[in-house]
Amino acid sequence: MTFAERMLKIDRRIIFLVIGLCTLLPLLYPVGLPIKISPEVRGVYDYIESLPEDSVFLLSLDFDPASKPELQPQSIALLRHAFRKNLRVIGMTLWVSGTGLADQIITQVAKEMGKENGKDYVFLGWSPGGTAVIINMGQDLYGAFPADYNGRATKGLPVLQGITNLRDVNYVISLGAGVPGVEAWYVFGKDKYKFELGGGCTGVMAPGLYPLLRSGQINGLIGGLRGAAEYEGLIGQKGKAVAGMDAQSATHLAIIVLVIICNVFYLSLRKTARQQGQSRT
Amino acid sequence: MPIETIIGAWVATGLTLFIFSFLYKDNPLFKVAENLYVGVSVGYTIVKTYDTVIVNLIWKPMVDNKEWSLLIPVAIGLLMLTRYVPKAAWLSRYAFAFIVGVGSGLAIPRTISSFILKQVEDTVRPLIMLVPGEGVSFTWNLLNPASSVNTIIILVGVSSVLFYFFFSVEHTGPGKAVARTGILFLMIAFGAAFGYTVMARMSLLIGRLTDLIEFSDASYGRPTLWLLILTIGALVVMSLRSGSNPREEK
Amino acid sequence: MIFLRRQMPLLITLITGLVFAAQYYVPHPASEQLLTSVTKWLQIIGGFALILGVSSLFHVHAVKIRRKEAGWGYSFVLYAGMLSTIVIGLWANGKEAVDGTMTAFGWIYNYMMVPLQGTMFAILAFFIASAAYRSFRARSREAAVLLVAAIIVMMGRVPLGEYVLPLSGDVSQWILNVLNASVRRAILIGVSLGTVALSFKIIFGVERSYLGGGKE
Amino acid sequence: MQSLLRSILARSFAPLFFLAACVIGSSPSAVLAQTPLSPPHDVQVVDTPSDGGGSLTVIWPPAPYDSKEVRYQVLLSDGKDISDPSTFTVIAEFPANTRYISESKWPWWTRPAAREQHQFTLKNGKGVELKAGTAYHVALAVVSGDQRIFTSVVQAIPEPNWMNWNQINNLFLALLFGGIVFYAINVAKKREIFLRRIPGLDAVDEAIGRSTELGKPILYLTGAHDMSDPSTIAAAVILGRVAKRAAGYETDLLVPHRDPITMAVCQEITKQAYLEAGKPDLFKEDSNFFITTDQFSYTAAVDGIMLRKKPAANFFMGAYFAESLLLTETGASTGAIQIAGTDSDHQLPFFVTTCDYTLIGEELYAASAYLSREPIQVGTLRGQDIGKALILGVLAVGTLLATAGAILDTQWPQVFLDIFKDVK
Repeated sequence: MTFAERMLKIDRRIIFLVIGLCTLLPLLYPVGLPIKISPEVRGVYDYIESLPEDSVFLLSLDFDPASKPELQPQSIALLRHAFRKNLRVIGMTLWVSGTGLADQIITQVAKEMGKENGKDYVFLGWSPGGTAVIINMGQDLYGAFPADYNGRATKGLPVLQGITNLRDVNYVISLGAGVPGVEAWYVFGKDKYKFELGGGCTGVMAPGLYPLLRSGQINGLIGGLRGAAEYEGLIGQKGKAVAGMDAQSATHLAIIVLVIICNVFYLSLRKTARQQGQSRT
Repeated sequence: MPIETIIGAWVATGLTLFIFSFLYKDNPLFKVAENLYVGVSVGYTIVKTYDTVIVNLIWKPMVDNKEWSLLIPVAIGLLMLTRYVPKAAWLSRYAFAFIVGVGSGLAIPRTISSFILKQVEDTVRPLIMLVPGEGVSFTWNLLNPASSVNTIIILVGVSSVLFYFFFSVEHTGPGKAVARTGILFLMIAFGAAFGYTVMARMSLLIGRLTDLIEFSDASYGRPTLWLLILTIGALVVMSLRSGSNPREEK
Repeated sequence: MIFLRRQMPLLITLITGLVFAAQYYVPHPASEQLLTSVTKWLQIIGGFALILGVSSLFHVHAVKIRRKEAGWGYSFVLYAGMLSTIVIGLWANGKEAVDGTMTAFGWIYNYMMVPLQGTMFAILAFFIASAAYRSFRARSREAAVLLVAAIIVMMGRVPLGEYVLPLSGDVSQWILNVLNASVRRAILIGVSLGTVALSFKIIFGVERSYLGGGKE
Repeated sequence: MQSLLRSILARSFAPLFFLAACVIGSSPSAVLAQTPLSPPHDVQVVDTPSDGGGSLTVIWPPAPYDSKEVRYQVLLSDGKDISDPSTFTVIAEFPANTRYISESKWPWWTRPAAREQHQFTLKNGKGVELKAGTAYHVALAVVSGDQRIFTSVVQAIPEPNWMNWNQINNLFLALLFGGIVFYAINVAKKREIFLRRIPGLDAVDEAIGRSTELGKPILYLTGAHDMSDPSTIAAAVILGRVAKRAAGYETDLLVPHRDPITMAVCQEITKQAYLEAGKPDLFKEDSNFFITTDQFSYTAAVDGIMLRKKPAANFFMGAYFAESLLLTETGASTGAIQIAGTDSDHQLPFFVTTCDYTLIGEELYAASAYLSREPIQVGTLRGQDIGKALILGVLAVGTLLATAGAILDTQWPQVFLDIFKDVK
């Protein structure tokens, strides 16, 4: 077996080790490279920036703990921005296993910004049915969520004053890790109830949402940890996402180098194979 | 620091390391953690469903607002559960028929308007722009997705990929060229998705490692360190044992 | 009897399907009221469907334990995890936190469910790297195209990549915004046609596999 | 008829107004400060068509003074004094050169007046509450500097409607496409329909052949979903083909399942395949087996099978999620030939990179229809093809017309383009 062959069949656990180290070292010794802002993320930021005080902002945290590292920083940055702009914030989730996480995120940011539950914001919790929940909220918000996460009746809450359904909501952002997520909020929500919609999602989902972004069905897209880092940069409050970007840089470069090495070996092998083939005939 | 936080840190660290041990190979530690995961998440779903559906959506509206019509969905839901009674299992079909019927009905017009009309509408654009006062012009700016050159590229991409998934004609002659263009576009999109996904997966790892770093702190009693040693020790012992086991398959 | 078992469900699908497809085009308050009620029902039925989904798991593992099949001990772990979560959860009224203080249910969620689920998916980070190393080879023209697109997007998405190769940011933006968007759009249109076709087939009883078991 | 006449009149007079404005001076507002304004004389207030009631639409002709310095106000009576517009509440105020019908989304078939006319829709919310069946009084005011003049008061009643005519194109396309699909299924029942051969199927045969040469088993997965998902059905159909070949070559087949019902169905299919291959004695009941419904337990178990039994060919058909890479990466490490087929587009990149051949998206259905020749499957595929052909046609014709419209600066191409727009 030649050196190239041996390198191509390397035990994958060695690669696992390289990746582990490339993630760990920058986390322990951060560098802090600058991050450029993309127009997709700016779309969301600018729209929230343009909303007048007391506008209604609905954030649907449609993810579970598996996507926490990507979508928690996004939700924190968005909530900080919305609270800073004194918007009325409605939080909810369509993913049952994300309920506890969503509650934690909202409570934590609200506390940090000195906001009061019921007056400045409300967390509606989770309800089953996925897309049916969106339609029902579009028809009658109080039918879909008769009580909030804490069991208080939603009717009569000061933060929900003047809101009967999704038509009265100014801006909805769905932070989606899969189905139901951003697409469902368009098809079963915005299509009929005509609120403005923005999207945030994991890196896996992001490429699939570009057609909706192009056609204006969503007015901005925050994609993965990079998107979260950009948003943290925009609101000038750096958090977990910016901190993680160095590790991202290291692992990405490591993978790129691995791919290039692999191809060099592969092409050199193919070349020798071809030469041998020629000499034999 | 409260005692439950410290215990929590130890439990979380232990479970995290057990699952990571799968990277070495499938082993009992991983299996315990994994089955616990399934059990806990199923339990969590059941509790949340009870709290939301039975308490908030059924009981309270019926008792407080006398919404007796809610008994209809309850009946449909119960019909669904007849699946477990072999003799009455056919009754569950009524429930599925209802859900699937409503779901299909809701889907047809919404899919057409959101994903067919909207997408076609945005693809059909004039290839040249009419700038007021300057007349028609062809814009070359690649970075502006709405520029003329990008409009053409999008049109070519959409058409060729649609054609690639066309099964009624053989891909020969000019069709072959179009289908090949389609496959090249597809490969670029897959490559881009792969590249983007790398970041998604790495983020997950970063998230877990951040927790492990936090839990290596002395205030928690350094669970990361001790449990790491323990996990590796257990793996070594287990591999030694199975190594001496003659029944091991080749 | 056969009518009740076979035709009746198909009739229900036909009627509900047609009514709710038509509802979209009818703005009258009566039709809106119908939609409001039925979506509320669907939420409740969705809860029962969840129970149905998890209970099959319940059953499978119960059988494993009873028959003492290989690895039944793990099923036991699963059961213990599930039952204790349910008991503690009901005791805490299904709340992870009350006024910002964590309940026992919240503890299980934060220190067991979150790390377990998070780590399960974090394993993928290692696998994607090894897949990139071992499978990303320029075997053909198509594979080469895929490889180059992936590398550019990887470069363009991280700050270090943009620092080393400043053009990569803009190029990856263009790939995502134009090339990727056009492909995804075509796929979306194709999939939507498929969805509409399937919905029509379901409504008119041509496709009935959802009723469970093709045979009676 | 009347509205048609009015629209023709408005269309022919609009340029005149424009000319007049130009003649008066380059900056109309400078002149307007001195000349008294005349209010729009032909204000119409109608029930907004195609809605659920609770909305009125105000339409009025453009005026020569339309510019951003002059403003229109929409006034609604609170019911006390319906004759004096100055007591009415101001609902909206906007520059006089905005709110033209041409800016609104109405398609040509529901447009209430000519494109040059102004329009404003009074809706519920923000201090307005319109009830269906009640009469309301609406007026307009023109404001320029400190001048404020009123139009006459118009009465209108909002009514709920039974049809949203703006969406009639959606209904038309739904019926058209539904009709095409059923027509194609009917044709397929009567005669053979041509389907092109999917190249991936050759790869399937090749992989089975190689397994036989090496004397190793074949591993076949049917995906994460149950039998109600089209991708699982397709996976089961292709399993029939693979099982038949495997029976012919007397190669072992392993089919681990995630869904008990799918397992039962696949067992039948496998049995049938062995029967057709003339080797019913070789069929093993336990070649199809159930593991667990959980994503990662299943994945870990299948990975274990791959590492222990080292199958020479792995097939991944059906729907997959994050587990795809864990499966194919392990499969690749054992050196198996891997063939995938899935419609889960988010996982396709991983299958494409790690497998030797991948049936992409609808190719999976096509492969299954090609193999089964079942009229419903073949007909649906043909129906979808016709749908795609129609869309390709619309893209081509639409782009040509839109470009022509841009070059000639005309509106008539909209007659076609509006049909393929989502206008609500």
